[in-house]
Amino acid sequence: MTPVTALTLTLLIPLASAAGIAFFLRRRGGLASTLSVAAAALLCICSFIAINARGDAAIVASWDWLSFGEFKVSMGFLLDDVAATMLAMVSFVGLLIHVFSLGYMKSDKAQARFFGGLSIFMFSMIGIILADNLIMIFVFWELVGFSSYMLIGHYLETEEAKAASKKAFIVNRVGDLGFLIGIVLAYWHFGTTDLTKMEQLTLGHPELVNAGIAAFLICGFIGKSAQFPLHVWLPDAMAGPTPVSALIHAATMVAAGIYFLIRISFLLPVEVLGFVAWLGTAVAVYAGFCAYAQNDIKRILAYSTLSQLGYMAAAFGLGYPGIALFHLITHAFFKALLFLGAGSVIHGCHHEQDIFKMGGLLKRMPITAITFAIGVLALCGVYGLAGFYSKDAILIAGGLEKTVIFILLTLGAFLTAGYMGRLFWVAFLGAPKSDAASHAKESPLTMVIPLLILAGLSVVGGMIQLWPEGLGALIRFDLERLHHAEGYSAMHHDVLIYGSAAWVVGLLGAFFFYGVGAKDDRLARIAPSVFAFLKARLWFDEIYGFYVSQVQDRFAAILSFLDVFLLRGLIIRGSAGLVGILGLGVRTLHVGNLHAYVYWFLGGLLLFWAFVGTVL
Amino acid sequence: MNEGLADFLRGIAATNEWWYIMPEILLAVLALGLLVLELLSPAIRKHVPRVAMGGLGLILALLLMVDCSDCMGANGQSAFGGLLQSNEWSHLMRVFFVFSALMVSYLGGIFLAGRNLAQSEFYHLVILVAAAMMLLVQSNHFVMLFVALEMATVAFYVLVAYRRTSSLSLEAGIKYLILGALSSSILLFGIVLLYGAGGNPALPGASGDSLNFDALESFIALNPDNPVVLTGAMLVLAGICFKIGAVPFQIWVPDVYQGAPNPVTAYLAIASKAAGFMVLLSLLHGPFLALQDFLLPVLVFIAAASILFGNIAAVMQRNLKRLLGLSGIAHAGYLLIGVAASFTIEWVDNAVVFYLITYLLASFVVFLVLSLSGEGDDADLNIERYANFSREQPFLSGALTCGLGSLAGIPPMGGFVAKLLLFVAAFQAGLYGLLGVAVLGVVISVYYYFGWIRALYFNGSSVTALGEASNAPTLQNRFVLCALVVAIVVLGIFPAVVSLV
Amino acid sequence: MADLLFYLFAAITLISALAMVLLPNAVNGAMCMIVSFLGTAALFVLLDAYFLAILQVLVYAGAVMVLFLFIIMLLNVDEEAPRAKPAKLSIFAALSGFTILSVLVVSLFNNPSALPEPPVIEVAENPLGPSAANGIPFTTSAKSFGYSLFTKYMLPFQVTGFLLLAAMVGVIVVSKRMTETTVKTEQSD
Amino acid sequence: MTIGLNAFLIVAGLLFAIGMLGVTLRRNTLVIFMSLELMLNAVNLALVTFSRYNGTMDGNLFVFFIITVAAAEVALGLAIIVALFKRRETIMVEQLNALNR
Amino acid sequence: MFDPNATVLLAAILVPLFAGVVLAFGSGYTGGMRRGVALGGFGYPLVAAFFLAFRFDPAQVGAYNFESKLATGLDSFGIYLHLGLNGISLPLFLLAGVVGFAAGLYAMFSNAERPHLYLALMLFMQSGLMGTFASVDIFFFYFFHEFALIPTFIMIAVWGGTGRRTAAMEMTIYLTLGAMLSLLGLVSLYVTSGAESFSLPELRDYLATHPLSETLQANIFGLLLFGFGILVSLFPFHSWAPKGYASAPTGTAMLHAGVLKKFGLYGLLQIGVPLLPVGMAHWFPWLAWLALGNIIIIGLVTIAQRDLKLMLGYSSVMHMGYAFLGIAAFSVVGAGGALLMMVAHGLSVALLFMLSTCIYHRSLTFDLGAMGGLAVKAPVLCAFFVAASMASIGLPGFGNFWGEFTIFMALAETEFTRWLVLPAALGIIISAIYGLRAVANIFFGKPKAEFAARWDSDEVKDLQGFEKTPAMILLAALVVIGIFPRLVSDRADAELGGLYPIKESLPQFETTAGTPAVSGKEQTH
Repeated sequence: MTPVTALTLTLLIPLASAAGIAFFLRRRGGLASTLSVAAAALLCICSFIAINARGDAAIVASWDWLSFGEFKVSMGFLLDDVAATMLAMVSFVGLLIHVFSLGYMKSDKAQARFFGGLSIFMFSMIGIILADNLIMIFVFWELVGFSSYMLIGHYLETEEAKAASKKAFIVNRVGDLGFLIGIVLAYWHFGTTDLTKMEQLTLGHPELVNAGIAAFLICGFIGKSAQFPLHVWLPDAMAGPTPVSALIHAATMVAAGIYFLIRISFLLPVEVLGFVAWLGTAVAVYAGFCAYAQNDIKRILAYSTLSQLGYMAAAFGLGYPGIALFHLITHAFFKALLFLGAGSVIHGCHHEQDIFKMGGLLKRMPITAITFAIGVLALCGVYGLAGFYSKDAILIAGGLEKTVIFILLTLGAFLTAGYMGRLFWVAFLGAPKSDAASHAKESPLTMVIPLLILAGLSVVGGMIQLWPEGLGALIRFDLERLHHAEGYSAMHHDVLIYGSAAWVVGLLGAFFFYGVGAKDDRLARIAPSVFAFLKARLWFDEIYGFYVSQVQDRFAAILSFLDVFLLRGLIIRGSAGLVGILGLGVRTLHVGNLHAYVYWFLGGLLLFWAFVGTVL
Repeated sequence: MNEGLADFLRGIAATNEWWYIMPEILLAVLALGLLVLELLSPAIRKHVPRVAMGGLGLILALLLMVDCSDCMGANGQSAFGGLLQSNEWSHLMRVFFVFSALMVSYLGGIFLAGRNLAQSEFYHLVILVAAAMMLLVQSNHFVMLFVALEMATVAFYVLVAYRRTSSLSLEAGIKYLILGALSSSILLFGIVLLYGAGGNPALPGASGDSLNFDALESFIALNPDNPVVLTGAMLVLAGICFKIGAVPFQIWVPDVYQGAPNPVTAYLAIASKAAGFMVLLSLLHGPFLALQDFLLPVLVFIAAASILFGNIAAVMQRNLKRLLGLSGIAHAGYLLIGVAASFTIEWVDNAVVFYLITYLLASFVVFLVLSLSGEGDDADLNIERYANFSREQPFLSGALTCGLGSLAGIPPMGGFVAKLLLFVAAFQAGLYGLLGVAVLGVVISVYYYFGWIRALYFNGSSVTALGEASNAPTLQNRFVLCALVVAIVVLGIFPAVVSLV
Repeated sequence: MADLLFYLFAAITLISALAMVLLPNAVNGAMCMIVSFLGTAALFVLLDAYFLAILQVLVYAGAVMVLFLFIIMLLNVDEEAPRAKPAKLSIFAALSGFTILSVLVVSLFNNPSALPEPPVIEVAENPLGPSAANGIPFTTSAKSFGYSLFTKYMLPFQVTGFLLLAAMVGVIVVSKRMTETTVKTEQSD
Repeated sequence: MTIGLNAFLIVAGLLFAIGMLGVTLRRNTLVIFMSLELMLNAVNLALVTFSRYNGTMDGNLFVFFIITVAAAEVALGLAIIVALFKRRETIMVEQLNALNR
Repeated sequence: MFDPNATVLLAAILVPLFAGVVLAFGSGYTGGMRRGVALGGFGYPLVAAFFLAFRFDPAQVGAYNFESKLATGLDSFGIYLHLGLNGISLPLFLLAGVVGFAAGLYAMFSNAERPHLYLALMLFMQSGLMGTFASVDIFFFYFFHEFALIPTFIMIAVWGGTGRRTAAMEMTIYLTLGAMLSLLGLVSLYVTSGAESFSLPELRDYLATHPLSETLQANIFGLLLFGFGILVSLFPFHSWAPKGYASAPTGTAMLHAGVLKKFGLYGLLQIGVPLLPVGMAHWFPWLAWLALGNIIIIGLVTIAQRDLKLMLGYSSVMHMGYAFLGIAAFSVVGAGGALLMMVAHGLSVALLFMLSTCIYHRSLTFDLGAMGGLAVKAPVLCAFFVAASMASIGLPGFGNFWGEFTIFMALAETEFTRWLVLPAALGIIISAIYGLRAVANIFFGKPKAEFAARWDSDEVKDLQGFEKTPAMILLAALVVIGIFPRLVSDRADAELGGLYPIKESLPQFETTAGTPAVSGKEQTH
């Protein structure tokens, strides 16, 4: 099998699986799930074959897709180091989540649809990863959006899913608008959207890098990675089934934004990078605060995802794409773990999602609880766990480049530890606070095994030395770069202290503030105004809601009214009515009286005579 | 055989001019024969309609077999001391008029059946009108023109008032008579002025026979600015405008169309209008050729006004015969576009004739359906009475739809090609404003034509349907309708059949 | 002398015509009409058209107007009903139309450049003059009528015959007695 | 005779105008009909005038035809008027308006 | 001279016509006979279209494949029944075949009254559609369009839904106006060109050597633009479309919105712009602004619709804006994009109209506020509808995406049109908003009260076979174009390349892509 064939298979296997499910297995959920998981496994194998076969050189292959005059689109693969790293992560984590879903979705009536959606998603995601040009990225980018829409809306009879899926798609579209324009402009600017060619061009002509195009392009990233101000869809997307949240909204899809940034990093000028850094930092802190006002276990994790995406963006903006990628990978491991853990908890608690109604799960679901704890620690950046390595690197980079960013990111780390502590202490310790929680049972094996594997990865995933050869070259390169940066060792020292302090203080603070297995939120009790402020999340949703219902819909209604009333009513009907009135008027001329008719003759004669006069 | 017969006739024609108008004479003989038959026993009288139609059919067949326009020699040759002159359309128009007479007789058979009205006189008059119009379009002399015109008009007065038991018909008759006589006097005064000016020895180019078109043509070419000539031409034009129902002499049209018996309305709408247009064309190409500066704006004005008036008035009209009359005004307007363009565009005359032919076929379809649908007085046929007509009478509705489609100018009906040709001509002649008006008119006309079609098919009205009252058309009627519709479609798809375009 | 006669007959013709139009009583109007026709006939005579003058008197003043009088009296419609006087507006319109028309007519014919006064041509003696093929020279003889009608105007002459026939048929058709049943069913309108 | 062509024509034209006035003014159909005859008469006068001054006989012959036609028209018109009067009991134009709109 | 393929082409027009005539007199037929005849009438064009597409020789750039030229008697005007296909008309010919077949299939099993007449009229339309896109002669191009238009009016008036009376009338008058204007435009083109021919290639060749003056071009193009514009519902001449489609019977709406409406765009693409480049340049601002009106104003109006069919009608108006912009871009890329858009939109809008009727049969209402939750009962219907909505939104994988994307590309190609990209692209958000709202309201959430009351009735069931098959055909076509746009583009590209070289000659449209990039591009080659 040539590498290109392997890649093609990697891409097409999930599509085939989705098609098979859609056409033949709609009513056979069991078979569908098996097929989908098998496809995930197969594609995982294929992807590793391709990665192995890659060696050091990038795999490049391209086919013409469409051409009109000057405009040519090709579709092709570019499997370089970054793509390979990403591909390995996505296919592996994806497989785990597929397996987990087997258990989680077992009793779901629309199992087939769900697994079909997962397969479509894998197809689209792998498409993004492998794409060799911007247009192809955009194609799969949109498809990812669509599959996410489908999966968020899985529980389609609930109003929540209905609204959330719609919101996710539309908000993503807003970002894609900019992305699209960026691509279009880039095409005519560079004459191609091929990543390799563009990179060569910019290397040869650095002046070609254009801030405007870059600004448009990163709109796509903002939408997909849920950055300001398009972050609103991500927390709502938790309406989907939990494995979906894990797969899409933690490990892969949102990370696609970061991945995209890394892929086009050569197109971004310094100003844009700075903007991205600040944007990321802001989101990191903002999301940290927001998480404190959430009681839904998945929503807390969602805000934590937002916050971590902020870290990645900050790292990228600071000039270390490798470190961003590093954090992306480790984050994928532990966030998938956390979400799956949450899924396991929800599964165990019969779809109870409020952490203040759980409690005592450590005893009832020990494996879940322990793996969850590992995830929490990894997220907080506890020394030795996956999160530590990447987060530390980010903080160091921040410290080296911009002190304010460093301070804010450290604050973010502290907040992370705080809300994760809150989540863990309240949900897993103490006594059960609801029937559901008290009857919780450990999840079946299909769900537990992925948890264990991910927990393992969360522990060791950060040790880049253990990674297979051929993966993570960019990460190593950037880490090296960081290590050799000026003032690295001092900063490293500082970060160790501050970073550790952040998680220690955060976790302990939460422990003491909220207490073990608390029944309600202490913050809401003692400082309701602060809690309300946090819960309001800077009123983004309200502003958008206001815009939609008061501005956009009203404006649309006015236009619609004008269309019906003015255009159709007055102008069209009006002119028709005018003809009608004229017709009535003309009709009255036919009075039936001979005299009146003779006057016409007289008038006609005189009129004709007037024409004679004009000639003379 | 054809050539041989033609040669034979040509040989005779060289010695006797009456051969030139053999079809007209045959018609006259047929008309007289009908009166004679009327005198014979009632048993024979019953066959009068059949004899009339058979005779007309024979003459039509003869005309189709033998191209008599050739018998008079080459085109443009005159006969009877210049009273008649054949032109490229005279043969076609003969066929046209005989065919209309045939169709009107057919409609008349339906109309007269069951009515206590004189029978053979109807056919007699119809045939005489046809003969008179055939002479009219060939006339090359104002005396001939006047006499033929009056012949047709007088017969039309009778025909319009033919339903003497109905005061509506009589009222239409008196209106047509008075307005017709008025227009005749106007026309005559114009002729007189032309005659006087053309024969005035003190003017250049004066001729001894200034009633003759050719003489007038050469005279007017030398005196195009003479006010008497212009006034005369203006008055003649006014007289013809009455015949073709063009603004501002159109006002009689709806009343007379409504009151006249159905077949007569059809005859008026089709043959009378066609004759008027042919006369107008031969005048414009003959005597009035030099008056372009004066006539063009007048014609453009008349055309535009007719299109707008006819269409706008028809929009709110519910009575179908009035509606057809008003739409006929609009059709006159479209035809006048061609007439106005004929100053500069040579082939447009053919387009006008083609338009007349499609108009003939479509109108007969419509009138035949009108005649076949329902009982009682055809003067109060309203659109509302056609609600749901298609349920009971799908065949009639289908035919009517085709006919109306052709009148509206919609492919693949002949009416579309006809309008298209006129538009092309107008474009070539640079009559852009007129074109705009025409387009507007077509758009408005779609409203009422489709309003009617909609009424046929619309199923939600509680009005008692006319369809139930009508009997299913006989096989014969079906055949005639089918033939007409096929002819319309063929003209739309393959216009070459009439060898005009 | 001839001038005087012209003025006299022209005045008679016009005044009696105007009287015919304006007199409310139709019988009086018809009488005036006869006078007007006679005046026209006299003008014909002044124009050397003797045959036509006689024809005018015979056909118009004699036959046609008698027919009119007969019908007026038969229908007893000699008086226009006083209550239904024509509206002022229509009187105004008719009069102003008349005025404009008259002005136009006078101005048209008072324009010597339009129609130059030709010299009076001598009446030809022989209808078969040299220009017979083109126009028929003006003669006073009735023979000329006969000659022309049967040569140049043969066809219109025949057609006129048919026209009279058609008119006759028409009169018969319109005035034929109708049976009772038809009258009953169709009188409703 | 010093009276020229145009004098006769003015008479004819005025006669025509008077006829037109009658047609527009009078309500009695019979009188309207008479006015029409007047207009034809005006035409005849003009024709004869032209015929005389142009020196061609055609005008006179035309008058012959016009008189014939006018007579036929009168006969027909009167027949229709009589028939109409039988149905409507009136020959006033403003009452002969059953056909309208 | 005898080309069997040309006969196949001619038969594609005649067979449905003949089938229609047979059906028109078929009041006594049984359902099976009726369907058999209709199947033949709709099936043959489809088969012929595919057959010809496979036999198509793309090498004949600038010429027509399968040409046939029959005299009509209007020879002196240069009018012949001249049929043939080129790279531009072939995709639309195929579209007509596919959509016609799907619509016919659906109509065969619909429960229309007097089904034989219904099917007969649809077959007449089909015949006209095939003829429109197979005509090389612009007279017949127009002729067939009108021929297909008449059944549309009648069908709306007879079989239409609520408000059909006014809708049919308004549509009739409006479209007649458009047709008349475009006819005037075509006639004026014929007259003023002096080519003495209605044949498109002859006109083109003639005008290439004898270009018209600037004012003349501007005038004629104005006529064509507004004539065709009305037919394609160019803002603000769109009023007929939403209401007309809302009240049209399904088959008619599918055929008209899906195929017939593309006549105007095709006319501009193939006739208007290539023959009158200067006129096009003159009208460019109008076209651009009005097309933006289509996209943004009508887009917003669409958002405000609460009736499914009205919404679809407006959305179809909105998407026409893209196609207009593609034409306004005045380049091979833009024209190609417009072509792709036409084909894809035709398929997707036909599918949507069909599905909306399927939804109506289940919900008995078009009111978006009164449905909900249908996906539970009818998952397949939901899947099709979602797919169709996604296609019309422009999701990659469906043809529409390539259309829209190519059009954006075309707009950005020159400095002169680049500013249009942003406002035009706003449309992708707007369409997402209303598309997803519709999907959410119909299929997701809980059923509304009235609908819930009928929840368990037999009518609320999933898509039946006769509904599924046409939907499948249309969707499959959409996906095929979405995945292999080259099926359309390869043949059209060369053809368009021959038609649109004019661009550089016009000052406004000079290629002004970023100057450094030009040097950069050169280096890469």
